[in-house]
Amino acid sequence: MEVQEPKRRIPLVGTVEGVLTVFKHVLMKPVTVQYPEEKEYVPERFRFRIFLNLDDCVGCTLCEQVCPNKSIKMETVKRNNPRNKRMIYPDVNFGTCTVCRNCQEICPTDAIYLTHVFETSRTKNSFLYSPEELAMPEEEVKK
Amino acid sequence: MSLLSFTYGIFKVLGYDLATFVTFLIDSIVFLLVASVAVAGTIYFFRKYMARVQLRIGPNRVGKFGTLQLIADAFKLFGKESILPRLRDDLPYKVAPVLVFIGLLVAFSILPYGSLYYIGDIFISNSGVGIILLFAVLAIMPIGELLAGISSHNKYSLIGALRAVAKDISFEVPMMLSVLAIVVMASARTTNSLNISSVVTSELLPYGILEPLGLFVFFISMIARASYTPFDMGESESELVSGYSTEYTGMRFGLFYLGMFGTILLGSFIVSLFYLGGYNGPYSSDIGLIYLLIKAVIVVVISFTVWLAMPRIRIDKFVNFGWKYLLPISVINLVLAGFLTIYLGW
Amino acid sequence: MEFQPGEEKGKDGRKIIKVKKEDLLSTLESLKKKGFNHLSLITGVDRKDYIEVVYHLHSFESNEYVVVKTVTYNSKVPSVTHLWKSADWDEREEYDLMGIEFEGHPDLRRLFLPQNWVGHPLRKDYNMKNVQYINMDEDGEDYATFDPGDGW
Amino acid sequence: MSEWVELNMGPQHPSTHGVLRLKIKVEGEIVREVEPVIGYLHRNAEKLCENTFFCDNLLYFDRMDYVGAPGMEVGYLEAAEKLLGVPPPERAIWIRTIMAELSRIASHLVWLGAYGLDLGMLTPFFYAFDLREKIMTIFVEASGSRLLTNYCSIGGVYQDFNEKIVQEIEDFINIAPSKIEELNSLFVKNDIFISRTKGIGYMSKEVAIDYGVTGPMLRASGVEYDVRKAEPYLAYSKVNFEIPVSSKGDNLARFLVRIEEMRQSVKIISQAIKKLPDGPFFNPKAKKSMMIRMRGEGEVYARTEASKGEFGVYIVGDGGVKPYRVRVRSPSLKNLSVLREIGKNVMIADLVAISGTTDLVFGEIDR
Amino acid sequence: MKTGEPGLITTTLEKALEWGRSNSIWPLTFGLACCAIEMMAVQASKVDISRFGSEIFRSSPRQSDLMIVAGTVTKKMAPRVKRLYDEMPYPKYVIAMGVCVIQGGPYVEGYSVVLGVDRVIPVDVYVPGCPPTPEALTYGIMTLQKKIRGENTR
Repeated sequence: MEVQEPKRRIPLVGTVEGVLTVFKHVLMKPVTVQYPEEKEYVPERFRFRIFLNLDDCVGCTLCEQVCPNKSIKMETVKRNNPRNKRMIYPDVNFGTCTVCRNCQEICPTDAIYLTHVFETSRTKNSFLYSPEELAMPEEEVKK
Repeated sequence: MSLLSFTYGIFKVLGYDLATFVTFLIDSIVFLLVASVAVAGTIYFFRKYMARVQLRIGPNRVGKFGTLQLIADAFKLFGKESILPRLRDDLPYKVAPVLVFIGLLVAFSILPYGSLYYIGDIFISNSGVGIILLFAVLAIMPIGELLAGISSHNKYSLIGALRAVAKDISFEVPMMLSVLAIVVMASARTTNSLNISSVVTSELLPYGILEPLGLFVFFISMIARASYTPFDMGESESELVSGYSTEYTGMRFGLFYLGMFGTILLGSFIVSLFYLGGYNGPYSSDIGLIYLLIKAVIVVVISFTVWLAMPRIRIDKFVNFGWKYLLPISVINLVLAGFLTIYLGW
Repeated sequence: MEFQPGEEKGKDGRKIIKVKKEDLLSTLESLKKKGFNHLSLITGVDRKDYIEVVYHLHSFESNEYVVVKTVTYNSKVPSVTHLWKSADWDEREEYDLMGIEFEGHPDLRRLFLPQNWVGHPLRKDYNMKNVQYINMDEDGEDYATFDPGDGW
Repeated sequence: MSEWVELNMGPQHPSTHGVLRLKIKVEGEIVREVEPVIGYLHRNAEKLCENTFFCDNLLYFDRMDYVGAPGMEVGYLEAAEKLLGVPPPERAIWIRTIMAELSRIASHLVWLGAYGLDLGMLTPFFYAFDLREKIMTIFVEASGSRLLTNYCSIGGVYQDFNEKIVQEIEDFINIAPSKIEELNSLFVKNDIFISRTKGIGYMSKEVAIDYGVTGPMLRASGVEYDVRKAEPYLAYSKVNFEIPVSSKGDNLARFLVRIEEMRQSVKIISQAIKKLPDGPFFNPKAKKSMMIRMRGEGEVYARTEASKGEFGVYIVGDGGVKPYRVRVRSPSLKNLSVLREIGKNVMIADLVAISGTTDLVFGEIDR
Repeated sequence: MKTGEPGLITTTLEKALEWGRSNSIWPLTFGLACCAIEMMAVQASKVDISRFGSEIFRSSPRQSDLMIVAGTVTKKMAPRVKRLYDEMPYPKYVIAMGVCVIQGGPYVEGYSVVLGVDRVIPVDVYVPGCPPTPEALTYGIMTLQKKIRGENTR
């Protein structure tokens, strides 16, 4: 299919039409969602920060293996959990985590999962979250 | 009655010499402040208008509706480090932004702004050769741009300055010719056809209706003078980073920035004075200032919409356009104006 | 596995022509004459003791696809820039990352990495532990400095 | 003989769309020589792919053409699934078709907005991004991520389309044609835009073929070639669409071809969403626990029509869980290399306009 | 009042400057990779960074206050990033956007990637994510505003 070039018209007419098309948008409603005040609807599958359910984790190290950029390392935490005999839990380095959700996919007990929390900015380059911190809400994680 | 005599009336008790001095001093300061605020208001209006055209909201965090945004910008620009290029030409580099801004302010002070109830006619200088003075002052600004571009010792700045000059040369002549047509038309009705206020007062039917060609040429020239899209080849952001102002920081850049928007405001004042009937309005002549402001705002809105909707023209095409189209059109316009004036007596 | 010249069909159904390095240019020339005017891709595969060079050719007229394969033991292959201009950057890239020297290339410089980068990263024996710094000289051109210590 | 001035555009320059560096020699305003310098975003994707599982490699492909990530995923999976022997089920094929076409529109919209900025038009950028935001909503609804979706996975897709996604895609189909029309009219009606693009940056058919140019740039030079027709993959043989071609070969032709491609993509999506079959969306052979155990041997080359052109992936496997060698044929690299030819003897402003129509994405060029 | 203590006028001026700086952050048009598209989305209508007075993206480093390092910094690019940072006038701020810039992200094992832009230039705010959503970057800019005003930040 050959694309057609626009027909030659009287000079300036089309230009004025274009200017009017732009001007027309003044009357339309802005589409802006004012972020901090107005919270937008977040889709169910939206994924950002990783959370960990300490009680469900069985320490199988599958998430460590599947993580493509080695953001997940297993760490020993002294904690009374009968299902996790080896007492190893994942810690996540958010400085390299690409939220690819492979860990969530492969986790046999759904202990590690991604959530909607995205307000994770820091003024320091310290993003290594220990297993306990992974279970905390974002506001309480202070470094 | 005028602004000057109004102020003089207030300070009459001080005696003639002192009162005259104080009058001019106070009027100048007030005028400077008003002009700066008006230019800042234009920038704020542009940012809000641009946001609305682009389905956004625009600045709204500082003050009600973001009205203090420009003050925040000014504070920031004042507080910025001033970086001077090592290989600059010192004097021109420092003078250039000031030239642009001063030229703008002087041009503002030449225009008449109509009258308002008690104050009377508002003007600072009502020179007998106002039109010549106005365009002489307007011709200072490109010198500032050229100096800025050459003295920065930056290739982008240099190309930007050369483009700006090429652009200026190609629209100055048509612009002057179309203004000359105004003078020709006004000369039939007023004895002092070089005085801006008498030209505007004689303009009972707006000259824009009598000389649509002149309006077209002049409007395009004003866009080119203010150098925004489609004629912003001098500082074309996507090609030359920032053109002649690439190397400027802080308040020096702020002066260029103010100068650009100030020229838009000035241009819309001049267009509405010369072509849209200025402060002449249908009812009372006491609110001439309001008429003028309304017309100026309309022209400003048109200018901004053109800015936001147009791509940038190529410099050689613009030079062609200037010499091959604008110049003949303005000559035809001049001839037509003479014809209308002499034979039809309009 | 010994390299044998000949034809075969690949896993994806494409015709693969295996040629010796000496016959490469003549094969490609004759293919170009047959209408394969689009050189899609040049690939080097490091098989540890030799390097496989794979050419993907395509003809717009007959919509045919053919893969030409050759091997080189001294990482030198004749350049095909005179046949297809698109080979220019492909060969530079393969020289940069794989270390194949294309003999007769007009301007064989590194494409992605700085000019004096040490080693060719896509080789299997490239040591990823060696850290190289990059700096700029006065003209704004990059040069690499080799540093086995900790780096960026 | 006047002197040529060397001018260095980039790597940080508003018109270079990322980190392109153009070393140009100008004579006054006229560009006499262009030498693109690339590699400022060389992120070693090909090397890293060799050290990662087949399933994880999608990560690096997402980040190649980041403005249209699903299109890249499709390209990789075409090759990887042949190598691993896990073909996707019918429903996944159709879902991937929809995602690939959406990503083509998203990519062209980014290009359209950026091209407006290149020419100095401030506003179309915002309208284009406004429309693109609708696609991003679909992406985030389907995959959970806006830009780098990581949606397709080996043997199918990550999660099924639900009612809401189908509804949003239908909404998008309803509004998209009128919005595209409006965007198009903002450009082509404008006399200055026509003067900036018509007859500028002419590329002949022979030059295009010689330099290996593909995609919209090739079609704008008069070669009616599209991998979707020439070697159909996914569900493209089962939908009706046309290949836009132009014989003019200038900036305007490239512009119009891309606009027309967006329209055709909307057409494909509207057909695909009607034909979307029921059934599984995942090949059971590639289930979760198999993710890191899939092995592949042999070599496979698969090519797809990404938004920039022919995107080829060549994977060599040695029977391990990781690929032995991955080679990517990036369309933008070839499209950029022709700039040396068509960017000569034009003005600086035209160079910007020409490099705008090549639609560069550096994640894909430098990899 | 002892010498050396800031006086009333100085503190007021300082406060005013901080207020101005925090509300008028002009970013540099500097996109490196994937995150640049989200940076453009921040500028676009849906999120609209202009509400915070930051919509003026200056393309000359001389006129910008904020450098959003959006995308992987490779070793070839790092000297340029440094040079651009040096060209910016004080006070200048840097936001590291995306995990590539923070610690290398998915390319952490690559041979030509700088593992964190803070090895080249000082960084004020780190915004993790790959890429961070426009809202997340807006949150980062708000964090930077808080930092400029001297409020508590994490």
